[in-house]
Amino acid sequence: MSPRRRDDGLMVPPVEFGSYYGRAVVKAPAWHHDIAAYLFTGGLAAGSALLAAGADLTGRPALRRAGRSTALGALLASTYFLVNDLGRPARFHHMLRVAKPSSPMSMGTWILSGFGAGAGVAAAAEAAPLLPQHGVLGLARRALPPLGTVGGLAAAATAPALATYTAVLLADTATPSWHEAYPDLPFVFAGSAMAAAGGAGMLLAPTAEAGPARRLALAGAAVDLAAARRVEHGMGLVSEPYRQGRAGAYLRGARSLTIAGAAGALLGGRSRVLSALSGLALMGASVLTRFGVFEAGIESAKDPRYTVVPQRERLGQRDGRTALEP
Amino acid sequence: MAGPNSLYGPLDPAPDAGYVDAPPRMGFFTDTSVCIGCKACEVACKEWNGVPDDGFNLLGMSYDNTGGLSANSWRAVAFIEQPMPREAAVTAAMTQQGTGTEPGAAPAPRPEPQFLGMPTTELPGRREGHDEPTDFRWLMMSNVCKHCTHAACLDVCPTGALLRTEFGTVVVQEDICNGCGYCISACPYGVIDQRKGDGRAWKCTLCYDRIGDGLMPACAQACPTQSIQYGELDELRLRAADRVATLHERGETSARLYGHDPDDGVGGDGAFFLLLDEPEVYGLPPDPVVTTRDLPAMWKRAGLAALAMGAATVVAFLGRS
Amino acid sequence: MGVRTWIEGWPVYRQLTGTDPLGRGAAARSPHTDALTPRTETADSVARSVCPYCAVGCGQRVFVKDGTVTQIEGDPDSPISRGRLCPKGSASKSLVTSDRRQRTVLYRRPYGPQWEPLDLDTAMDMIADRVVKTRAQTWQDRDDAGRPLNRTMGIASLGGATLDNEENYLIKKLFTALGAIQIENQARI
Amino acid sequence: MQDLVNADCIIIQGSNMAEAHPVGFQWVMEAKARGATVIHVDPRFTRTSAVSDDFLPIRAGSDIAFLGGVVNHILTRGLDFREYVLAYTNAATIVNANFKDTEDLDGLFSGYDDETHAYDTSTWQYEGHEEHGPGAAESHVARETAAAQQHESHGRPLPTQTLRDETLQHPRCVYQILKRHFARYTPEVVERVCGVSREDFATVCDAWTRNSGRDRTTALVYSVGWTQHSVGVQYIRTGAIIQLLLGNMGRPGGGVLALRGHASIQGSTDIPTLFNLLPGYLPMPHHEQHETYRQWVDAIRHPGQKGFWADAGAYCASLLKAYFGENATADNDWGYGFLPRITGDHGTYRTTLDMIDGKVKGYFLLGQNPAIGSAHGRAQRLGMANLDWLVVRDLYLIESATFWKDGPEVATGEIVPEDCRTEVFFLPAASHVEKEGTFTQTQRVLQWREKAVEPPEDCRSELWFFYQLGRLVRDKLAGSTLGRDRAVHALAWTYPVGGERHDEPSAEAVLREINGYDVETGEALPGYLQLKDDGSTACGCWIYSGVFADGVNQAARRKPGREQDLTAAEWGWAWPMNRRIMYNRASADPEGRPWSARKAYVWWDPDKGEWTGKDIPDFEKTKPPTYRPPEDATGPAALAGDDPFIQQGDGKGWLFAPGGLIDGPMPTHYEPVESPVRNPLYGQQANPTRKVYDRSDSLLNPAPPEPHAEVFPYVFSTSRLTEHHTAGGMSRQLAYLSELQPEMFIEVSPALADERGLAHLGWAHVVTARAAIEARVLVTERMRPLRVDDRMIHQVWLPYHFGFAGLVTGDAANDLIGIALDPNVLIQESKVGTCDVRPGRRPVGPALLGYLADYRRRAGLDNGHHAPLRTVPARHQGES
Repeated sequence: MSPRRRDDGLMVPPVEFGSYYGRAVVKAPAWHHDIAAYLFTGGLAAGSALLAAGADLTGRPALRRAGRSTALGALLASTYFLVNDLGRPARFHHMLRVAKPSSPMSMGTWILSGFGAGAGVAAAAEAAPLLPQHGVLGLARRALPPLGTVGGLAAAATAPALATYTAVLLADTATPSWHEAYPDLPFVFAGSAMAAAGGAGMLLAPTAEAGPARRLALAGAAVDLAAARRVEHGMGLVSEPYRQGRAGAYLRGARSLTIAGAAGALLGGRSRVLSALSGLALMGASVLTRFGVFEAGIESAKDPRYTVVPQRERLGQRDGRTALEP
Repeated sequence: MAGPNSLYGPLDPAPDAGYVDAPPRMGFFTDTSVCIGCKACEVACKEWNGVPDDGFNLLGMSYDNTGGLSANSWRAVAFIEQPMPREAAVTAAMTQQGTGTEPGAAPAPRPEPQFLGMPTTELPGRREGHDEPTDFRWLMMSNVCKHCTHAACLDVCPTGALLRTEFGTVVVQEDICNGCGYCISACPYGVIDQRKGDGRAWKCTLCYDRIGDGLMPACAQACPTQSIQYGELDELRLRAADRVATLHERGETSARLYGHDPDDGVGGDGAFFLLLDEPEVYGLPPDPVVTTRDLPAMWKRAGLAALAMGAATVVAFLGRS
Repeated sequence: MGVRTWIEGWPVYRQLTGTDPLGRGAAARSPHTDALTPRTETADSVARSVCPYCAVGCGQRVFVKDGTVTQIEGDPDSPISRGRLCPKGSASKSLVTSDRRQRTVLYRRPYGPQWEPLDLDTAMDMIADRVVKTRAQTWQDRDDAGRPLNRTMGIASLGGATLDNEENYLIKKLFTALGAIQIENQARI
Repeated sequence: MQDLVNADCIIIQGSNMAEAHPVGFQWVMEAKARGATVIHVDPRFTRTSAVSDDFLPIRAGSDIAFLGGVVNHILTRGLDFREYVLAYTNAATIVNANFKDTEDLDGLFSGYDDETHAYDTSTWQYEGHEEHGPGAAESHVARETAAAQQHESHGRPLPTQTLRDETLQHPRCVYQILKRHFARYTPEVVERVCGVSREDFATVCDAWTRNSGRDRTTALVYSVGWTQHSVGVQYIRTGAIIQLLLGNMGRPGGGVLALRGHASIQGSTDIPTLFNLLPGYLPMPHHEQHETYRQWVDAIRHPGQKGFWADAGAYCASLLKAYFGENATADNDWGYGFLPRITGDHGTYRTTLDMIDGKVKGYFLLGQNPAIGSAHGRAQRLGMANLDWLVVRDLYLIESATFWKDGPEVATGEIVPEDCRTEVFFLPAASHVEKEGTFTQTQRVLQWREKAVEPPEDCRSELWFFYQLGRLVRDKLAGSTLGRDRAVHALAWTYPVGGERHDEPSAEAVLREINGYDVETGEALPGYLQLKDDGSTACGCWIYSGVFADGVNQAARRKPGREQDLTAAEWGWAWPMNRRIMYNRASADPEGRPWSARKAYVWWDPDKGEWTGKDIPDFEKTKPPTYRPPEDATGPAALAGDDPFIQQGDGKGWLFAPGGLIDGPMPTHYEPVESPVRNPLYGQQANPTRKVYDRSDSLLNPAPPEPHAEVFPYVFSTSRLTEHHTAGGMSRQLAYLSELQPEMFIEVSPALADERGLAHLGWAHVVTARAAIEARVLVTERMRPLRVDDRMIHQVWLPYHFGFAGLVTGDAANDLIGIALDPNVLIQESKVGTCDVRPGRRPVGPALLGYLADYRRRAGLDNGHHAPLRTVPARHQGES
């Protein structure tokens, strides 16, 4: 009965490595799914702001309106998720106590604040037509559109940073499968953001104006698929969590939806319905990608193998020993 | 004043954190070769810092019923029963009670809660004659926050709640922490932890209030055998080197230092150890590296991705329709 | 507070103007942190005591603030313990201040289903009555051979070994005068 | 304690010092750091073993065989410290011609009486002292009254002159007798009896002897792992014999260090709350032996004997003066007539059984928890459930206060609250920081505690409780003219009171009375040498006299250790006369010179003409080494200048004890009362003079040659964890300690886990004739089966801290333990017993009673059968 005996083979655990009663070495992230959701909404906001700005400059009012409102909605959702995930939500404003370049979250807070201001003004400008012709509000009615353009451009300027800093946010941890993925994660997130925003555009804007949205979505899908593949297969042991369990399922689902959505964007551009469906698929794909990456990281932190084995190998190479020689 | 080594490499952290004429860096040297596993450190710490209990769970990990460092255990004594050196300890029960982030989860559940704590070829009952006493070891180690030279928890904290003190130690400012949880996933040792119900992050402060008043940290003051030694880090490093030499002379060749080297992945620990086996056997990472070492590279990659995104957008608007 | 002090209290401002641009130390300190002082420093009084657990006799320092014990730690002056304590000794403050500690008299009447509160003086008087009564009932004056016994076999006592010498002295002195001889102690166990 | 750093080798046996005395253990670790060898001998691998140089697993209850082997190793190789042995021990003394050894009588010494199961010790005496040996009847009384405890401060009385053969060749000299007695304890025998390999054993013998002599010393450390046995006193005797033979007694880094387990357990015997003793180890008067004052005093001082014990008259008179003040006069023999008399065994276990029989009406529990902390817990609880009234004074609601509503017997239906008569008073006690007073720690050092705060609400000190109780009782009896109340009236019971409530008696005043004072002037006495037998001095405890010298509370001295040498003579106060190492005259050679520079401690300074050194000399300061007493001298004057053991009747260290011990002049291996094996050495299985209570509610598991021993095939032992204290009253109530060891568990070897199908962290239950308790299983290699007589003996271990009240709870290990006592001190054998171990949880409720009844039936105990004390040739030779 005793796994202590060598003869019954149980003596040796699956991968031979030392651990303390199999307990994790690093702590699994304490973050809840708010953060996974934020990864999506943040990306969506960023991409949409870019679309809106482009539409503004190229005279696509419907696409601009869709972009600006999506950006605002996603921004508000993001803020909610971020505050809700705090252990002490009432102290949200402490985020603005310091500005730490060494903290992606601190940088992100400032980026999000800047982006929020611009996106807010831009979205407000969409309300101009509703204002009266004359009087003080009349002035506002005439002043808002140009202000909106300025705000929109400001938001667009910070948007790429907003879409990609979240990759650094995850990578700048001791969570093995996140940290090791730092070279590719930003591209996964950028691609996912473009695809999602493009999808939103396809969903909300008339097909006549949605061309840029379709092209953005296609570009995003391509980048996303390419980068995700490197993350799921290119990092040896620590890629494993991206292929296993719930994380693996999410990411496989994401891939299928991305491909489907991209196909739709490529071929179904003329059809309002197909465009809408493809848009939804791409947004869904983006959601799944973010949750998949999030889950994979947590799993990698829970099992000491992903922490100990790579470090052993590193040591092994350094002192010219084989990694697992005890 | 911040310098080239602010994120990685040898560094005296207090001046780097803006302390003009800072006092000498203080730290712990935990010599596990004289630890008797009494856990006075755990209790003395809790009495002084008013840390809540960590739940009443028999873990079956030898005499370790704490299960590792957590928001409610700032010192935790590890127990490893070994028939001989360098046999890995595997599997154990998990704490059933939520008292902060789980100190760690067991791997794939095994058929029965069988003890693999001390693998051996034969059961003693079946052994012929008698085993040499030296065949069997019972290792004990009082684990604690490492107060890294390059502290990831401190680097990533977005509120400034985590603080480098003038003594070079790292503390959480409880009036500032808003429980964002970033520090928890950043720590390469799995030390700092979020307290359930409270929401904030907690860990060893090296008794900042006491040492500021010239007192010893509670755990070091209590430690009956001076397994936990407190003092100026430079002096402790010399003492530790001597101790290893002595042990090697006496044939205790498995003795080695952990976290003492300013050139290691975290720039050296403010709390370092003398171990009698590989670090992972005690639940320590064999070669920890502060995550922020790669931060510049990360920002670079993120920048590239951002540019790509901008470019893609422009391209998307070039075409007609 | 004025805008100026508010601005200067803002860590970001201190980062930009001070010695800690990365905001990891000097710039990020909070008022609470600057005000930290150990309880040992603010205590009203310190009593020099001895650990109540095992027989090593480790020295303890008992810090008191506003009439309550705020900290108990090893006494570095003790040549026996040199300021160190085991987990039990380190838990002495909990032992003394725990809210699980019973601080009032409880009484269980014969055949009673539960505890009842009782006033201390009444309890003492009742106990004295029972001592007198039991002693009278069970008194043995002489043995069969007429040799003096002067005792009662109706009253017994078992003491812990955490009693002070002075306490043991009075216990033995009183019981001896009362003729109670089954007076025992953990020392037998 | 600190002196351990002077040791070159430290042998720890019968003690888990690192876990039970962690802070004291710092001195062992420091000695080790300085190069000393540390060896741990114990049934299981503990936290002490973990940091020792060598660990030897030994079968519980076989220590005398092990130590006897060491004695044999020393004597057969002549490795003893001859000069020391000749001068300072009774090795050369000639013993009575009729003395017969266990080697001759198959496990019995000469003089065994089958009626009383006690020895007539006249044949054990030195040549020419025959008339001094107590007869069997007297020895019987001595056992009943645990008389050996009187000798804690000194050996048994004995005449001055003895016949000696300085060549040690005389066949009847102690040295030769000892050599013959231990000759059979060969390494092979040690291996057979203890399960210790010859190689391991050799390392210990070698380390011990190599590190003893002029230049080196070895310290021996033990705790209740030795005392709690039916042969406990002889365990310690064997250790003492080795330390005498190797010349380690009375020297720095040497000696036998008894680690006691409670803050003032030493004080509790010095100033006893024990039935058979009065303060300072004066015997409680016995109705036959001490009918008159003169008989009492003479029985102690033994007219014409050597040493300071000869002044007993002064100690006795002064104690009675302290008790009865001016009512103690020469005419009434200082009130000796007031004292109650003992008639036999009134020990705590006897008293418990008397409670069950309804003989005891009222019971005081003062910071003690017998429901969990005493052997045979069920008997304890059933006894308390049969009282008229019970007073429990403690900090927390312990099991002994709540047994009537949530004890195990309530579950089994043996105690029904509605039918339980016992009236219970729970009075909250003051904690150690809420009162002032002295503890006496394990090295006889008294340390004064200052009061930090007033006790809260109803909490009070014992000092308060007994002072006030005394006042109330005296008031209630004030009018009485009955003879029995004279002592109460006569009692000197006035003490100054203070504290916030103005009703707390002054502990300093009591300590002053303990120290003693001049009745005329009221001046505090400087020491016991000043005590008089004419009523001019009063002294509450003669050995503590000097603690208040010069009217100063010496126990309150706190000169920091770093400002003193290692002896730290100015920290607290040690009895006697602040001596830190007893018999330290032995640290110098007969001529008074240090044995070696390295081990210099106390020596004779010819120029000053006095003894001097690092400690207070435990010798008359100005008596030169050359002093030889005149023929007719008695008392201190009869001590020669080279008689270091000044409290011994002959001034020598006893390798052979002609008296004072009930079970023999030399240690002999007897099996524990409950043992799975037949005594491999003698026909006599267990201690033939042990104390047991032959009744059906105090059963003991059968041991060979009795049949059915196989029903309880395993050996169990119980002891402490660092994280808890005794019965848990001071630890299981605290979260910070409870979380560290949160559940009752049992440690078993992987082999036994296999054999019984026990799973790590699963449940198991342990069964004895008394009880069945359950615990979680810890499978660990720290438990090792041992091969004894080619048979595998499995040992299991349990902590005894758990009970049914507190933050964490569990079954009580003490419920398993039977009542079998050491004859010398009536301490129970709780360190070893036999049991059965089964997987799963125990039955609950009434089913448990049936389960136990079945075990008793199978063990042949259902008729209340007890094994005869003297082993009869077995009818059934059934056992393997």
